[in-house]
Amino acid sequence: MQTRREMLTRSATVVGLLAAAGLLPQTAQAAWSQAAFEAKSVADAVKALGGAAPVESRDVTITGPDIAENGAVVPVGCATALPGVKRLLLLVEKNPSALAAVFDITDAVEANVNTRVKMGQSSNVVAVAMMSDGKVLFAQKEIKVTLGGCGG
Amino acid sequence: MKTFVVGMAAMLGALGIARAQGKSVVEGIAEYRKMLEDGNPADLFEAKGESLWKTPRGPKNATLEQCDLGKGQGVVKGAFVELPRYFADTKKVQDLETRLVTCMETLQGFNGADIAKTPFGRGEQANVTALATWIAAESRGMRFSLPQGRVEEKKSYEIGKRVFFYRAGPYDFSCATCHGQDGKRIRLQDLPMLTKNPGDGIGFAAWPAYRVSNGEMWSMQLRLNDCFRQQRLPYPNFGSEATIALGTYMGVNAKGAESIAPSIRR
Amino acid sequence: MADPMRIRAQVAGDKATVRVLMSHEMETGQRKDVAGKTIPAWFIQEVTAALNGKTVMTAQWGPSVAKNPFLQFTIKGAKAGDKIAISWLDNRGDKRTDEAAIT
Amino acid sequence: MKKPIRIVIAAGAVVAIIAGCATQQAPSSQDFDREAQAVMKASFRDQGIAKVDRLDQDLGQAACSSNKPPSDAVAERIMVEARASVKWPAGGQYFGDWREGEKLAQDGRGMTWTDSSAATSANGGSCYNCHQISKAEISFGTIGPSLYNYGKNRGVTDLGAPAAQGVIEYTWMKIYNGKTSNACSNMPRFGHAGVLDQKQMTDLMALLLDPKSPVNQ
Repeated sequence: MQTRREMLTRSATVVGLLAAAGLLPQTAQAAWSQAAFEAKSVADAVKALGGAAPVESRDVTITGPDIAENGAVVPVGCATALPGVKRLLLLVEKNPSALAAVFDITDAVEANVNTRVKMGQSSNVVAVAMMSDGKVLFAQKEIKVTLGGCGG
Repeated sequence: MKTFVVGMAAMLGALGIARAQGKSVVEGIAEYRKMLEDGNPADLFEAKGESLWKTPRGPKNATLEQCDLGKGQGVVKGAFVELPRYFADTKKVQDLETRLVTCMETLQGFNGADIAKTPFGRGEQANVTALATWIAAESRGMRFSLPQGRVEEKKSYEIGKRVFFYRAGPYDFSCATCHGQDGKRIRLQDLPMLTKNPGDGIGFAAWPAYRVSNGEMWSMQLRLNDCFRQQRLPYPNFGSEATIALGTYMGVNAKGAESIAPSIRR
Repeated sequence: MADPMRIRAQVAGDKATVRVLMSHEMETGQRKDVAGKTIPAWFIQEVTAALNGKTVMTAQWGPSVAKNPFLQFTIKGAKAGDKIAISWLDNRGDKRTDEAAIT
Repeated sequence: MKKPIRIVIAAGAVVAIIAGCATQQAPSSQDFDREAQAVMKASFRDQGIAKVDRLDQDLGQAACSSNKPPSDAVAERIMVEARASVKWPAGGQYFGDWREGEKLAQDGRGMTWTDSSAATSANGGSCYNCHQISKAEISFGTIGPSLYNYGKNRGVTDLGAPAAQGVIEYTWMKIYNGKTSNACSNMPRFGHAGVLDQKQMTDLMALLLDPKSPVNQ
């Protein structure tokens, strides 16, 4: 996707270069894909990010517990050994907005990220890999939640 | 907080099954808890606490580095596993948090009574929690050994024991109702048996702890405060003698238990 | 100002595993306070990771990332002493950058 | 404190003092008892519906406030007084709706300082906190005994049968005031303390005893 704003203040040179090239968004918020984060379904979120219809693939792995004691904090991870990964996505199917996180992968990092998400209820959690050849691959796992993490 | 029990029950009820993907629920939850241990957000509070200790603050613009936590001025390592203990300057048995407030008052010029009145998680009270988190972390892996050599320390234990067994309120609960027997649980929560050493990193040896359920750092004073809330008793004042005595009782009982504080709890 | 992050970066072979904890409410905008008023959304939207000043990964987050977020990833070709910097920017425009040396 | 401190409390001493029975006991222990009372009073304040008068103990609470059980005589007195306190359901209507009973059993709310009302309608029964009840609920506590198949195990097949009457009355007493059968029962006295009203208790009765309740499947 488009070049993202460089947030390190000491990288002023880089920022200057980006601005000169007309690649720097007007505001930081402009770089945030609002439509994708407002999408209600996994497919809509991927579409909003410019991806094709996702295809289930064994080459993508989703990690997480089978059961989460508390939906407020659910450890999840997304990985693939395939070359040419552009982006990794983590989504929670039954959350009010499905998309939780988007990671733009470079050659300098492995296509393997872990974070923690909130889950309102038991749901499929989906890991998506958007590839440089345009393919969109996904893996999913059901995580049961004993206590919802989005309420009071 | 109050929706916790209801919510948890409703969700588990909705699952309607005793096993999730081949593992028992208990095994599944143990796996979940294990996953959270690497990357305990208590680390954030620990870092904040260390910085608060070393940064000049308050009306006197002083650091806390001269604070005596019981092992001499400025000695932090090992202090946590010997508290509560008697302090000659205040002529009181103090727990970690009340001792910190004393130091914030004497060294930094804060008003201790104001801090005590501040709700948990706010203002200087949040700083006390962060400081306690760091100080506890500095004794991680050490074993509890509260001094009981002084009359005041023995008295604190005896009072604490009586507070522990004190039954009152609309539900007739005491601390002992839930924590006086081995191997019991509330819903799926294991209850530490606190009238003896409950084991390494269990009960008194696990707090302060990061609470996953609300994303808050809970000190021992707040842990006890919420126990009394759930006992349906009135509100224990911050640093009250009853809460400190309970700390002495649990801490002395935990003699030899390894401290894992700050831990992560559901 | 936001509290500092905790960054741990450890080398194993020619890779470094980076673990980051950030201090942030990550308020969803869907909860109500005791008075029944909606608590406004407040969450980290963008995260950048840089190795010795060069961006190696960026991320966009929504409000369903958990409070006090945790992030783990692996950098290739990193060695002890290299500097890893993490920055975040939230929907209010607050930001924070912290740096740590890989050990 | 000049006297040597006795760490070990003489058995029954605490209870005897509180119960007002003059017996010989270690003076230091008495001092601690008195002091602990004073410490409790000085350490708490009112918050919301939870006022400091909740610290006042009745006989049953005071006598069960140590690691030693009360004497047989005191225990007997507590149980006799508890039985006398029980109010029986109006018109002998012991049974409500087990579905409502299940909801109450699941509901752990009530009577804390974060609850806005102490009215019975704001309270649950907290039953699953301590008991297994219906088989479907896997998240149950173990402080109390399992109540799964409570009615079935006691041979209750017809709520109107004379043979069931004894179990029905016992169960009502247990919910109303558990001290009727165990002086230091861990269970809240739901009826006696005004935590649950008569209707709510009949719903719990149905949950436990109705042959149609999931508890008895």
